[in-house]
Amino acid sequence: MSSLTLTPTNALASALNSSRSSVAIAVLDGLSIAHVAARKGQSAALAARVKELFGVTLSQTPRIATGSNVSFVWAGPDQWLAMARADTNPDFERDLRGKLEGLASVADQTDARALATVRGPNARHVLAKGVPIDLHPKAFPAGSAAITHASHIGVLMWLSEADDTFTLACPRSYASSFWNWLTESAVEFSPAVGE
Amino acid sequence: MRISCPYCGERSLDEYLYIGDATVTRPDPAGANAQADFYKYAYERTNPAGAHKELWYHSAGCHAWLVVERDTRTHEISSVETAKDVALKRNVAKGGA
Amino acid sequence: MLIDHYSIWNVLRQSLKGHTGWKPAWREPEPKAEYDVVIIGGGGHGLATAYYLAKRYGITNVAVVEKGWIGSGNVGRNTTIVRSNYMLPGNIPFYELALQLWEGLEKDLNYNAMVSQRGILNLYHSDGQRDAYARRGNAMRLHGVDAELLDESQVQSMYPWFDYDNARFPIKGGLIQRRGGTVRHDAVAWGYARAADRLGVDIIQNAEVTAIRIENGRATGIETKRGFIRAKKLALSVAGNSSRVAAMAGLKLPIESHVLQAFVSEGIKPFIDGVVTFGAGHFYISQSDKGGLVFGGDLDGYNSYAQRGNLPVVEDVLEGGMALMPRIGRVRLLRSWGGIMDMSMDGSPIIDKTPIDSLYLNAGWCYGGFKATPAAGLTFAHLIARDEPHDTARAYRLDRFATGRMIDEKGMGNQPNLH
Amino acid sequence: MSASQTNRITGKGLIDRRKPLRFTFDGKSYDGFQGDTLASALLANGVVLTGRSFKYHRARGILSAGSEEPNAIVELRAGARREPNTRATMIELFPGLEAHSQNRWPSLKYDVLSINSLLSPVFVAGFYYKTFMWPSAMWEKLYEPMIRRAAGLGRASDEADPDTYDKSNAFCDVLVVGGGAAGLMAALTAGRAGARVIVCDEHFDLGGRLLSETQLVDGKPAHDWVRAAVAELRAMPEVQILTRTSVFGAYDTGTFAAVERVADHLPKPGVHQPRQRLWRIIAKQCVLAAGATERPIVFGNNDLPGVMLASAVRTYINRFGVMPGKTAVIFANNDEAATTARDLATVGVRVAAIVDSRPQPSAAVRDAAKTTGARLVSGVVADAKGRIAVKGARIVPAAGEAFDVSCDLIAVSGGYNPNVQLTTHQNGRPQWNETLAAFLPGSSPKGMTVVGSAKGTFSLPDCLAEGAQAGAAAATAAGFSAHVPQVPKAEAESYGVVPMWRVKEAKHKAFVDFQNDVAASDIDLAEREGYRSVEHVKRYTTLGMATDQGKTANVNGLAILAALTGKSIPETGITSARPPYSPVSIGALAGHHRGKEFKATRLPPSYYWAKEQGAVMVEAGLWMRPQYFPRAGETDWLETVTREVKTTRSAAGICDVSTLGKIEIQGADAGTFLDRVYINMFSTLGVGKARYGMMLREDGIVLDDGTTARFAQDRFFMTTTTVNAVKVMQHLEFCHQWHWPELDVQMASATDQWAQYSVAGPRSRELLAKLVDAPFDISNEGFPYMAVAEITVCNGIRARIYRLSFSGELAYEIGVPARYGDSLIRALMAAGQEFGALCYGTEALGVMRIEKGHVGGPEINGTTTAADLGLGKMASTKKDFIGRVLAGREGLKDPSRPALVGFRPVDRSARLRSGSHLLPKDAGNFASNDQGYLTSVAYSPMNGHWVGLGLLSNAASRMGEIVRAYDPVRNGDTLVEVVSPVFFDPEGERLRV
Ligand SMILES: Cc1cc2nc3c(=O)[nH]c(=O)nc-3n(C[C@H](O)[C@H](O)[C@H](O)COP(=O)(O)OP(=O)(O)OC[C@H]3O[C@@H](n4cnc5c(N)ncnc54)[C@H](O)[C@@H]3O)c2cc1C
Ligand SMILES: NC(=O)c1ccc[n+]([C@@H]2O[C@H](COP(=O)([O-])OP(=O)(O)OC[C@H]3O[C@@H](n4cnc5c(N)ncnc54)[C@H](O)[C@@H]3O)[C@@H](O)[C@H]2O)c1
Ligand SMILES: Cc1cc2nc3c(=O)[nH]c(=O)nc-3n(C[C@H](O)[C@H](O)[C@H](O)COP(=O)(O)O)c2cc1C
Ligand SMILES: [Zn+2]
Repeated sequence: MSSLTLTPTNALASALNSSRSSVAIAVLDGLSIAHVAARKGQSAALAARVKELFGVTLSQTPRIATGSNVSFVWAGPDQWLAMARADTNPDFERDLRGKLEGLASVADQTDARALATVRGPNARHVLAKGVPIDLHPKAFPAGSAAITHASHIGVLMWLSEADDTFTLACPRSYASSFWNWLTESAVEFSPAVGE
Repeated sequence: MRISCPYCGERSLDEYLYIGDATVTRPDPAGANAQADFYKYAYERTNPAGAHKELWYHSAGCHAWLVVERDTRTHEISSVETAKDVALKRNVAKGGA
Repeated sequence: MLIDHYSIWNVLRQSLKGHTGWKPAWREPEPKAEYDVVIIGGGGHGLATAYYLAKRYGITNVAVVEKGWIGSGNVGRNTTIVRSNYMLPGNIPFYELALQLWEGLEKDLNYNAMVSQRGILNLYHSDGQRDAYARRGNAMRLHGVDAELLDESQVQSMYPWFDYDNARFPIKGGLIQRRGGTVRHDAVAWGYARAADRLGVDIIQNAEVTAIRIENGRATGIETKRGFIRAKKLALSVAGNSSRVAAMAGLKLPIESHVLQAFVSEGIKPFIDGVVTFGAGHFYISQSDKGGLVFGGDLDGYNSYAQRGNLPVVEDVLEGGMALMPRIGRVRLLRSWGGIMDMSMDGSPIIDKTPIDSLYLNAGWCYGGFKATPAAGLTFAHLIARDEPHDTARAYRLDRFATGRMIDEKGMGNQPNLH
Repeated sequence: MSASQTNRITGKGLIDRRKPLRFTFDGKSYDGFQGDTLASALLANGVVLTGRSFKYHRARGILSAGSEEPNAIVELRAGARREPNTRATMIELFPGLEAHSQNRWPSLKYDVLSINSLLSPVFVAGFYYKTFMWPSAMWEKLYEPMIRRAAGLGRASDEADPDTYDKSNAFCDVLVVGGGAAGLMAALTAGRAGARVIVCDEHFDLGGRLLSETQLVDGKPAHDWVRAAVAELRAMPEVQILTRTSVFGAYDTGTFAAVERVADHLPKPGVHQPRQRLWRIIAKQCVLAAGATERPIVFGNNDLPGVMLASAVRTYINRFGVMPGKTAVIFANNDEAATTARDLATVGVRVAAIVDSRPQPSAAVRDAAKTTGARLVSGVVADAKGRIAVKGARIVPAAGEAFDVSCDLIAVSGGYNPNVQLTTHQNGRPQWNETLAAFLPGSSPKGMTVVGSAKGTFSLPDCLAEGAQAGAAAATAAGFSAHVPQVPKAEAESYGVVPMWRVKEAKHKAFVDFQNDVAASDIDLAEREGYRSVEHVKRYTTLGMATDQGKTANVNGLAILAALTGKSIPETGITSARPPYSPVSIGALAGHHRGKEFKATRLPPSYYWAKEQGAVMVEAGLWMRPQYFPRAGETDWLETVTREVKTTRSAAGICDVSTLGKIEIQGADAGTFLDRVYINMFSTLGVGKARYGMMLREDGIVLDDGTTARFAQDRFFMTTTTVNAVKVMQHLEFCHQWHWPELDVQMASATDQWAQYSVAGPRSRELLAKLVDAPFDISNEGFPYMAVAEITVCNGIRARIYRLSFSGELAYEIGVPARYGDSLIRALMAAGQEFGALCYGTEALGVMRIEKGHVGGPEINGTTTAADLGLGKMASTKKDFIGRVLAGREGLKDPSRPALVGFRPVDRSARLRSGSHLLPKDAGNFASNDQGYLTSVAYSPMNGHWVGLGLLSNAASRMGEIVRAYDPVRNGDTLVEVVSPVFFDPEGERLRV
């Protein structure tokens, strides 16, 4: 048995340490994330299974749906990112793969993305500086999701159903540039930072 | 220019990549004139001034390939379908014939 | 008697008479019923072809048929860069021939097209890019063409104000061809037109070709907005519209038409001496003799005949500009425009006979055909006059895609918008 | 009031007299007020001469009061913020403003190059094309430098722009361009319906012409109505007002570009404030209410300071409270003469004469002449008199003798040109209207409605009504129910224009394009010389090509041309307007993306650790990767890299390879799918194994290579090269969705999910053994070459281990979830300490792959086939795959195609360089002897000399031959021997131990 232990680091937190300014945004950590893609011809069966297991109706459009302990955010045609708390779901991907056997392909994405949340009255102004989609509440109501880019960096984003919080997930390796953009965009509004 | 992705909604040009003509399809590699057919498939283009069916990739979005019909003189888009649907229909047509 | 010859003395003489004595640069003839050669397309290439047919091959019963005004196509909308810094054997001698013809152009045409050999510098930002430029420079040198590989300090001494300290992709050096430079684009069209006209060539404007007549597998003439014109030989030189015109003869070409935008800033006092291309983004620039920064970048990326572009590329190009030259932030963009180009499937041109008798094709110039103008004209004229390719243009065959002998400088394969 | 502001009118204007501002022009200090433009403040101070023209260096003053200004352009600010060619008419005054005139030496008043004006008979249009041809070498040496010294107007800053620029995306139902009467009414109407409205105006106040005129709206001064309208708009939550914002481009599908001058009216931007902001506006509907621009009349000396557009005269009086002269002559072909005369007279300017070029001056004009006491002349102003400012006008009446009138102001109106530019950005062609003598919008972009004077509707009540209608229609089209409201009352003005393009009685040069010094005689000359298309005239004379894009010149120019050719104006046509509508700073278009933020940066998991180690970083695409890890005492990179290679080959080396593209490929048909995209077989690959694969483009050229592992029957894990990761993903999705949608395949990018390290070298197994958790058997038997496994390391952290080798050593790749990447590199280094392990960078990686003859980016360069790279045998003959058929073309099978071989220098101490060309040993330096080139070279520590890979013609038969590696651009010429591309451990024994 190895005497060496590994400890995780958060990509945004690392970026935060080296970034130039702070903003009214927070790093979101502690989620287990898996990519779920329906197998050929299994969309309906998958939806039924997910409904049965998690009480969630998989959205066929860009939205997030939250069930008992698991959220499914649309991630492309017949694809979702399933998210759950990491502390209670350490083996999330494998569990899911087992549970969705034959119905979906599952791939771990827990580490593939860095997540940040943005909220407050100026959230939309901040995001508009890089996100080229309409975030007006009429066009992007609570629960909406989108795959797009922010200042040339790919993001999957959604607006929580519960409160007015945007979550943006960018590829992990882009975290530092993403953070620079976000802070620079927010700085005009004298924001505050949280974890 | 903005293209309506059937999945994601209307998005600006810079979310998409273009590959070209969607009226040519991969020939039968076992066909008698495979090399000539593949030459035509890979190289010869109608390149019309007017309606053009073409393949776009929603690279910054959902990664769907789309078949877009667009007027090359005005850039006006008349239809968007997913490449997958078009391909499935095409395959059915091929199989059915 | 109207004066024809251009010189400072005649200008001075005319200045005393209110410049009333100049002969028009070209006539406005009515089309004849038949010509030995009809060239479709009054761009740089078409006009140069006519000129060389008359001048070098003695064929003067020639018409150039242009749909709008001469020079309205890409010759009038390009970024004016001339160079012969190519890499592949099929290309270098050809573009070098062009450069040599540029060097003697003014005297040849008696028209000052302001050929300015102020040097073209291609920047590199990595060791890999450096070696690729070395490969190119060496190939040029083997062809007797000038090329020098510069290191960072040499580049710094030429352009001390590039972003060296804070660059995302630091400049490591550059490949320079000092004989490269710029030429005043419109003057090329006008100079060739005038010189061809003097040799008897008819320049027929506002005569869009709408059909090609083919009789027994042979092209015999064209339908135009100004009537039918019979031709013993018919030559296509319509740049971005090659597919459309070739389709009139039933041909499909290995070409797509794409839009490329170009930009000019407000006129400012000159500070950029040569032509510079950025190696870490799509941006290249020179400064015109009027003071405008003339620059460009990548294709818009989709088939288009609209002759105008869209916003994303505008931003992309100017991001490149600011990354390389942070001092131009407060200089203003004055105008942007687009040109429709034949993007060929390997990024190289086609100068060849077609499968149809007496129909000749000059096409596929992508965004590099301005610099080629004199050589394209000369070699195309040779092909038309002699029915066999000129030595330097032998590789530009129409069937090279079928045979697998592409001339692919960029290695992008059959995806035209990547060349 | 400041004593210097001699032309300030007491009690007039919308300036804030409580806020005096001090500024300098050409070093001299002046006073103005908040709400002034530089132009109005200069006029208030009696400054009339503001610049010199481009070519002839003629004296130039203020012509207009807007963005069309061709004359009064100055250098603004200094140092890093110096900004050339800025229109004085658009610069808002701020405290400490510093402006300089341009294009003059030594001073504005005494400009040496004004001698050019005397030479103007020589410097006509086309001058350069006819001269300077001899001797041709002199062009670059003498003539061109001379020309370039005189070129341009202002000077760009010498320093990097210190300000920041922002971009923002906006979406709306209705975009209203222009906040004049028509635009405000449209915005109010659409806003009241609940639509999301954005109103942009390039001026700092909304109101348009209403700020400049004395009209009444609903019985009150027009700007009261403006104030109320703006207040109402501001109170609407869905309405956004953007002043100081020019909409400069109309692009496809309702995309508009606008630039907001956020801080240009301040001495410098505030902390965290961008200087300007680029707006990308996506609008469902657009109401273009951009107004109209008055045009001058082409008469002699019409460029003299003191000649001013009549509408500008009224603006300076009414909006800025400035008297633009003491004695005025008005020259017009329409009823604007009347309004202008009244406004002048009201503030005490003597109107010496109204010269009306129409056959019959209208009642309005006759009336105005009477009330102002002006002499009414039916005729023309033939010439302005004066040298650097207007001193008088030479008037030629329709009947009778010419006579002179002294004056210091000539107010001209040649009629209005609707601002149709944005309707033409998508190739719309404006249409000539004979009655209005103007081009009106032809076809506009989809969703755009043009209203007000932009459409040729020149009377206020109609502008208001049209605005209201268009606002309602636009809101309705965007899905709202809107009502056309009662519009406020206003009196209709008369117009009655009758064209007067060119005063034939002019004795002096008569200018059409002021900034580019294009005179009517230049158009004559162009026409005579055969440049008869309007586009030829433009390019030959440069008419309309200056910074104002001929806003005041183009229509006059084409009308003059039409008269010369005998064609009608619509037959002659107009040149196209292109974006931008008015010039836009380059900084704004670049925004955030400059300097280090030019492109995003991707950091591999070991990045922060490597920085701590003092690694030298290198850009690899968007990635920043450690290039090598220098140690104290090492003198150059080669020494470091050599140590890294030697240590790896003798002990162990660790390299972060997380940047490789990684794709999870799953589904029942995943194997079949891979068979079709790779040239070799993958469906037969055993679970728990990996295989090297190569894929082609459809044209038969190699696209990429990499290893793919199989973790389950229906689950593969593909790796791609770092540079091609995105391209391969796109290709696979294309193949799946377009070619074979019937296959059951799902893909997910996992590039960022895994931190992956290569652990190579004879001690790598021992090293890894310290990390892997039991019961994993890492022995050679338990985990042989090309085996893969899902395991845990360091007490339960999930990991994937692959027995792969790029270096040719016994080697592994170990992947852990990326959040453990930083920790894992530290653990690996700690574990490796006892074996002398080190971390190596991309350089050593390259050296080892070259020693092993593995192909990389320089060989897979988009022009090579599998056979060229010596890998043709990998291609399966049992199946089809992408690229197979076209790879069979004769040209791609030609045996003379250069193919991969190795090279070593004959003189073992010689250095090799990539990019050297290969020539036969005794052949001359001619292209005909060119037989290939070196693709990759390295100093091989294992061989003790440089080695190279290269592509050489007829390579197969040339082993042992000596050829030249010729590198003239680096003065290199080295004899090399053709050898096998594998320089180290050719049997591959080391990697299987
Ligand atoms: C923005 C831009 C920048 C460029 N920059 C450079 C550069 O820096 N260096 C360089 O070397 N190259 C450059 N190029 C490419 C170069 O301009 C072209 O390759 C070259 O001008 C093409 O040849 P041409 O002059 O004959 O074409 P054109 O001038 O386009 O001539 C073709 C003519 O054919 C006419 N025509 C078309 N259809 C018909 C018809 N049916 N009937 C009659 N006439 C017809 C057209 O009206 C046109 O006048 C650039 C191109 C663009 C668009
Ligand atoms: N007497 C006459 O014959 C006559 C002639 C012309 C105009 N007028 C008067 O002019 C007014 C016309 O009203 P209107 O609303 O049509 O025009 P306007 O000139 O009042 O307003 C147009 C506004 O658009 C702005 N603008 C123009 N282009 C822009 C762009 N690209 N981006 C941002 N802003 C831009 C201008 O700054 C201006 O404020 C009326 O008051 C009318 O009475 C009268
Ligand atoms: C090298 C070059 C320099 C140019 N300089 C200017 C310029 O200084 N001012 C200007 O208005 N346009 C300039 N143009 C652009 C032309 O006005 C015009 O936009 C271009 O020729 C395309 O034609 P179009 O816009 O009529 O389609 C320039 C074009 C080129 C090719
Ligand atoms: Zn999509």
